[in-house]
Amino acid sequence: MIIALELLLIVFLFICAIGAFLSERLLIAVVIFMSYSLVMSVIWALLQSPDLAITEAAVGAGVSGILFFITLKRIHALKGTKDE
Amino acid sequence: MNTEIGFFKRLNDWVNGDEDRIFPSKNEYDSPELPEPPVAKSSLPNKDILFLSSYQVIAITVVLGLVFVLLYTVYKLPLFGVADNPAVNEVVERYVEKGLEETGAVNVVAGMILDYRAFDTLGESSVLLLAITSVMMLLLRDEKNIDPEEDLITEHEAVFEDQSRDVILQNVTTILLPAIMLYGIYVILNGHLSPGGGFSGGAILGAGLILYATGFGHNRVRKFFSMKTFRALTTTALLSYGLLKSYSFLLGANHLPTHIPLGIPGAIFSSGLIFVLDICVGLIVACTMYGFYAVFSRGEI
Amino acid sequence: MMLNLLPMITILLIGLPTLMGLILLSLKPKKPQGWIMATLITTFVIAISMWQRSTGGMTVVQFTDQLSFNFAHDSISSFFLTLVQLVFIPAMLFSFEYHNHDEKAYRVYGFTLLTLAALNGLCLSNNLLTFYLFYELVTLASFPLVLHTGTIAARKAAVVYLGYSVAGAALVLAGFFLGGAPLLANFSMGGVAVSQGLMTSYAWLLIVLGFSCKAGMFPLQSWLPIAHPEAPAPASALLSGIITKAGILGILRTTYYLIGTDLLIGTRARNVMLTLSLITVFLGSMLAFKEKLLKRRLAFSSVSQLSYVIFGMMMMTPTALEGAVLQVWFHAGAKITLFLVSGAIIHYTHQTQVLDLKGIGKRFPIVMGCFTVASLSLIGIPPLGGFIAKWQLAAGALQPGTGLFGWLGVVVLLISAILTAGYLLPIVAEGFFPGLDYEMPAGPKPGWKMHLPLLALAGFLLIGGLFPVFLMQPLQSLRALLF
Amino acid sequence: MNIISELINDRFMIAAVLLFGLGFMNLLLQKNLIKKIIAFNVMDSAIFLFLASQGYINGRIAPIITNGILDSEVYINPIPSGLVLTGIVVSVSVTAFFLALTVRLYGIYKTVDFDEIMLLVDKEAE
Amino acid sequence: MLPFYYNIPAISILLCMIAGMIMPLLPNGKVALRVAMGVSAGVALLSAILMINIIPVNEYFTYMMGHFPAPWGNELSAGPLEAMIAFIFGLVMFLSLVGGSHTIFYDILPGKQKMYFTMMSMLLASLLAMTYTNDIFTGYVFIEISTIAACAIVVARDTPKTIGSTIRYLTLSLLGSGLFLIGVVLLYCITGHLLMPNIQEQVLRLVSTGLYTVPLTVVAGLLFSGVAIKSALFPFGGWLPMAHGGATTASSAVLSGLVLKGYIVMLVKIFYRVFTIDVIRDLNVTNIMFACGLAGMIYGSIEAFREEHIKRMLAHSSMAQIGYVFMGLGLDVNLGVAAAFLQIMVHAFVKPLLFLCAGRLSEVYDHEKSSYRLRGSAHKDWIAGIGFTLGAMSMVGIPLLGGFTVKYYLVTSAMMNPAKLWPALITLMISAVMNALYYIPEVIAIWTRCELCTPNPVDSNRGFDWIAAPILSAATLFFGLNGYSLIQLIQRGLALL
Repeated sequence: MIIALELLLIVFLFICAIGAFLSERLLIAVVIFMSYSLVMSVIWALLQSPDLAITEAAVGAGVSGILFFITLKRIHALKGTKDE
Repeated sequence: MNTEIGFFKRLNDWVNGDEDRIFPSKNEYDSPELPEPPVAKSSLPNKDILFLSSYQVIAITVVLGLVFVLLYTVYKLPLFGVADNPAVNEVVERYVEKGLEETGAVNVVAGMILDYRAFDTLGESSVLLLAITSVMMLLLRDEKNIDPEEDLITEHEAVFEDQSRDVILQNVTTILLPAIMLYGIYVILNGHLSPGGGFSGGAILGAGLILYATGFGHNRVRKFFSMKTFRALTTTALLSYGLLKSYSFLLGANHLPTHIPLGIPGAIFSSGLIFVLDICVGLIVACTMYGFYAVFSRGEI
Repeated sequence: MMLNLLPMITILLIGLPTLMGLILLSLKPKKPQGWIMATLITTFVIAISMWQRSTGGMTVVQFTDQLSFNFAHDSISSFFLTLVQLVFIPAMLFSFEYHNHDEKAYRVYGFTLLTLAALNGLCLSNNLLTFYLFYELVTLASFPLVLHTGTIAARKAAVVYLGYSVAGAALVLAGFFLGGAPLLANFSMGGVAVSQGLMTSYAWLLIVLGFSCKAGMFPLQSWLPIAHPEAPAPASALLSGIITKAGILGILRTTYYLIGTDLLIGTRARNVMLTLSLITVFLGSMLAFKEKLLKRRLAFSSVSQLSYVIFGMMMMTPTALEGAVLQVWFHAGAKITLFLVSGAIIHYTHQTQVLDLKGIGKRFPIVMGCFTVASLSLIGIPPLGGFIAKWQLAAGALQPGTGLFGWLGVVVLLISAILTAGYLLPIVAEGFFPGLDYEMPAGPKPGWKMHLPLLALAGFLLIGGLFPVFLMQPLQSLRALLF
Repeated sequence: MNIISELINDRFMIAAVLLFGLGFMNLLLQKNLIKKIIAFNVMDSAIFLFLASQGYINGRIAPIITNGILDSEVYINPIPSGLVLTGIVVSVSVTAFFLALTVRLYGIYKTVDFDEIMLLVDKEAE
Repeated sequence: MLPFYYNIPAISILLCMIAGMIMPLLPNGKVALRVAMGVSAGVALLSAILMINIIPVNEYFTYMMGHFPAPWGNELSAGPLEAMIAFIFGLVMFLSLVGGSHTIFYDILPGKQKMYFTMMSMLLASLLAMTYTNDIFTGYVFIEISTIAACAIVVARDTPKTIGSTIRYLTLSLLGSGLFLIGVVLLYCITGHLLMPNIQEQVLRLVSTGLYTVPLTVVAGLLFSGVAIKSALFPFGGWLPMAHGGATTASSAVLSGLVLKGYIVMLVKIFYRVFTIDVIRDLNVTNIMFACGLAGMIYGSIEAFREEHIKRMLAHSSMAQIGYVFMGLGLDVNLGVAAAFLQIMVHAFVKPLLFLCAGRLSEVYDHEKSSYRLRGSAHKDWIAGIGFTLGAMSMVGIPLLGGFTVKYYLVTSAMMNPAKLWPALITLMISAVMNALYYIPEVIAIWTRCELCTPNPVDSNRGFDWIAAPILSAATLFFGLNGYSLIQLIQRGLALL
């Protein structure tokens, strides 16, 4: 049962990673990457390392997400500019 | 600000993302014209694309070879989750069984990274210092880092920030901020007792500050968190961290007692240095994270 | 008492020209001629006073028990040392007039003096490491001479010269490293006869090939015809007259003073060298024969003449060695004369092509007379010096036990002599007998600064041919020691 | 045991290796700097996943001694967690640095395409 | 209570880190420069004391960072070799700061000078830590520190070119770090230790039992390729010329002279103390090193020959010199490794000498760097001219200078391994000729007087930055004269690793 859940999460990981690389708009890519971090933190919670879970949630989804967003704003990629 | 717009109107605007709310036009407030997002200066010539394609082929082959080698290695490695893999040895035993009495930390991981292997962690904190320093080196506004369009936009947003503040965001901030800060402080202070610790707690604190800045504007933050404060706080925390660790390193290496009480395991004020170090790390991380945000968004703190 | 004399002469012979050259390069005095001449004459007197005296070694720096910096003065040293001082004086005197309108002349003088210092160090060095150091220094000091005019062609030529020299030096270094212990020792008569098997002969081959690059032997000869036309005439005279002899000295030292002949006779390496030298003798003469540019023609002739020397050394018979040393002396004299003459012609008529030299003899009779003497000596007509050298070479080649190469060598020498006559005498003939319809163009005439050196060199060739005893006597004692 | 069950058993390590390869390849091939940074983060977290999965042992709990049991048979291996914590900090710092460079380069060249930037930089006079 | 000199490694590392931390509190850049210079000089002094204490008795010791011994806590380990390397790192850092100080204040904005010196101190700390560490994960952390600091000191000059080259540098460094990290992780997975001696006994056990041979090979390959990318070995060296050529003088000197070497020192330490060199030779890693080294020597020389910009030319020649180091390591002979270390030391002095003198010469004509525009600059600044000439001669391999000693020992050790003798010899000679072909015209160019060029007026307040060139030249001469006795010291140090 738990194994099935873990496999599901791994599949999510792959979907997120590939989606982040294939997405047209940078905003979407960043959002997908944040969800990737969240899935990763769940996996670490399952792997009995709560420290990592908390840190990853705070950093991957929190801080680096914010950094990415500000960068996108600075490079005018928030409002519909396509990435070539 | 514009109080004549009723709450439902504003909620409606906010839900279907009216442009004017985000970038007010000139007639509404006397703020400079917003420039168009500039376009790329040049485009890629064709010959380079050919070159790149060969480069791509090489890269893909290299990576595939690497992945196959690693998969084969994994096939050779010990199985997942079995108790008798080489990594489980006397080191782990001592960390788990003696860790409590040697470091006083209930959370073995905290005890390990802050006492057993503290040198790595010292390096890690100085990595943070290096990161924020290099980011400031790149993004602080000065005569070499000037972009009039960017300045125009920033100025525009400053006007916007002062005049049309998003009330929902402000209210949410007012409600959430104390909880966030409290949680961050809790995580920091309980670093040696429960999961988390200085780093994640500091990240939470920093996130709280960032939320406050987005809600109420940098100027409000700068009232109590200026460049001077930032520099003083970061440097002091980092310095005390480094000096304390140097103290314990040198004494420990010379087999001298450090005279730091470990306290009762499980109490808040326990586990000697780890408690203090956690606070230092928390401060460093919080300042660094907010510093990242401020420098990125405005080129100043 | 020789031993405590050695440091002084070393310091004087190397230090004095270095100091003088550096002073010239840094201070750029207006009238340096007197000082330069004083320096040259001093060194000349010292060299003469040391004639044929041999001293023990003098260690300067001791790196390891084997590697050291070591100077000594022996018979071969004095042969080359005296020759160097002897030819530098006329060349320098000549260049005073040649460069009289050149405000950058101080550069030529300075680097010439530095080259002289490096060459003296080369002659005095007592093991291969020291020799290698001064060999590199010779290259570095003579490189700016080729570069002097600063034109595009000159720059190209200079880089080519540098590349060939450094490549040769690298070969020497490789052989030096390969040879190991026997090559680290000090030079000693007859060499250290301890065989390291094949490796020794291959190391020897590498080293000799490297040195022969400086001496312009076949596979690596093509820098000479490129570098000589670009350098100013006195510089190219020194290049092909003396600086090429640095390679000769290196081959001599390695062959007779490090490895020893009895290890090398009959090895494949020696046969390779003999073949290459003979090929070069023939090839050089042929190329010179069909070359139209005067200085290039002379350069090709240097290629062929220097390989006489290499051939003589490779025969490894006493007489051939004598011939080689004599050839070193008389080729130096003759070739420097020829280049100086070409320099005089270029300086006063700006003619570089052979065909434009019609009637030059009527215009500059003394200059062309010296040219004639030098050509005859180069061809090997008695009673001039070149004849004795070639005679000794042939005699040495025909000594018993030399086998096929002896005969082959003599034949090639004869053919090459005929070719030499073929490419030098027409210039003389055209120069003196332009035909009736020739009217002499007016123009400035060379002054005493050009005539005196040429006459001195021609006289030297003549005297050397008439009374060779002052060279033969020491050579007899040398062969007695070497063989 | 047969191959399928082994694959399932080593799921985390295999996933980590594949993600590592994915991140590595995109770090090499992506032209867009932002996506390069995402790729770098994916690569690092894949390595961390590998490390953490090495520390896990079936049926054991996180090494936080709350109920006073001091037996190493009960808890998982704490070392990988510590190493990964350090690693995460490093990777977020590098991310910030990289993003700052991106912002500056955009300010100069108005593009975030790595190859275009490289061409323009090589054309730069200096 | 240990004798004092046991504490020197830890003290010097912590000193640099704390100096880097207090930099932001200092009033201005000049003070920060003085602090950084004092720290690096202090490191050199301490390391000298360490050398004096342990070289005569030939002692190798480990030092625990904290209260816990080997398998549990972090450790440092030091011996004669580490002491020598640390001494050179401190000294050369000091001299580079002294020699480059004037250019630093010209190139870098006043607001950023303190940050620049933070980076420099942290860089020195990371180099020392990489030299002294006894723990591979600490090694990884400090590799990351040095990566960020190195990129930052390149970008500190803040021109478009430096920023662009920095992002290339950073990307490749991240690849290298990733490979190195996964190597460390795999090593931990199969041995269960992070301290070098403990890993070593596990590794020897694994080798004897034949268990996990494949992961062991993969680990060695990953660690090597990670370090190779960061130290610009041939196929991965594309980032080096622009990064080193564009940075300010002191940064280029430190990067080419020290940073590239720090990674190699750590790699050698890992190979000796973790795998033992025999295992590495069985795993054929040394052959790859040898091949890459030879290729790098040729490639770097050719590129430098085609380069016009003088600092980029020097950077290309650094690639070639790194090739020398890896060739020596790949020769499978202990003397070869010693020769590689000698090359590391000599090049650590010669390349900063060349960079500093090139910087000063380029200041003569308004910071022009193309060698054509440098004509005659040596006459305006003859100290730098003589320094550059000496450095170039050492690169060409004139006896009495350091470069010749290195070549001599490289070939001598190559002769002990006939299989690799001829490729090594031929490549060495080719690269020597190429060196001469691009250094000597440069020297001629700087000494050729140029009437048309109008030099800048020499400003009076240059301070003492001329003092660096003579000292570095003296060091080059010292290596040329005493390198032969030094090699024994290096071999004794290697035997202790």
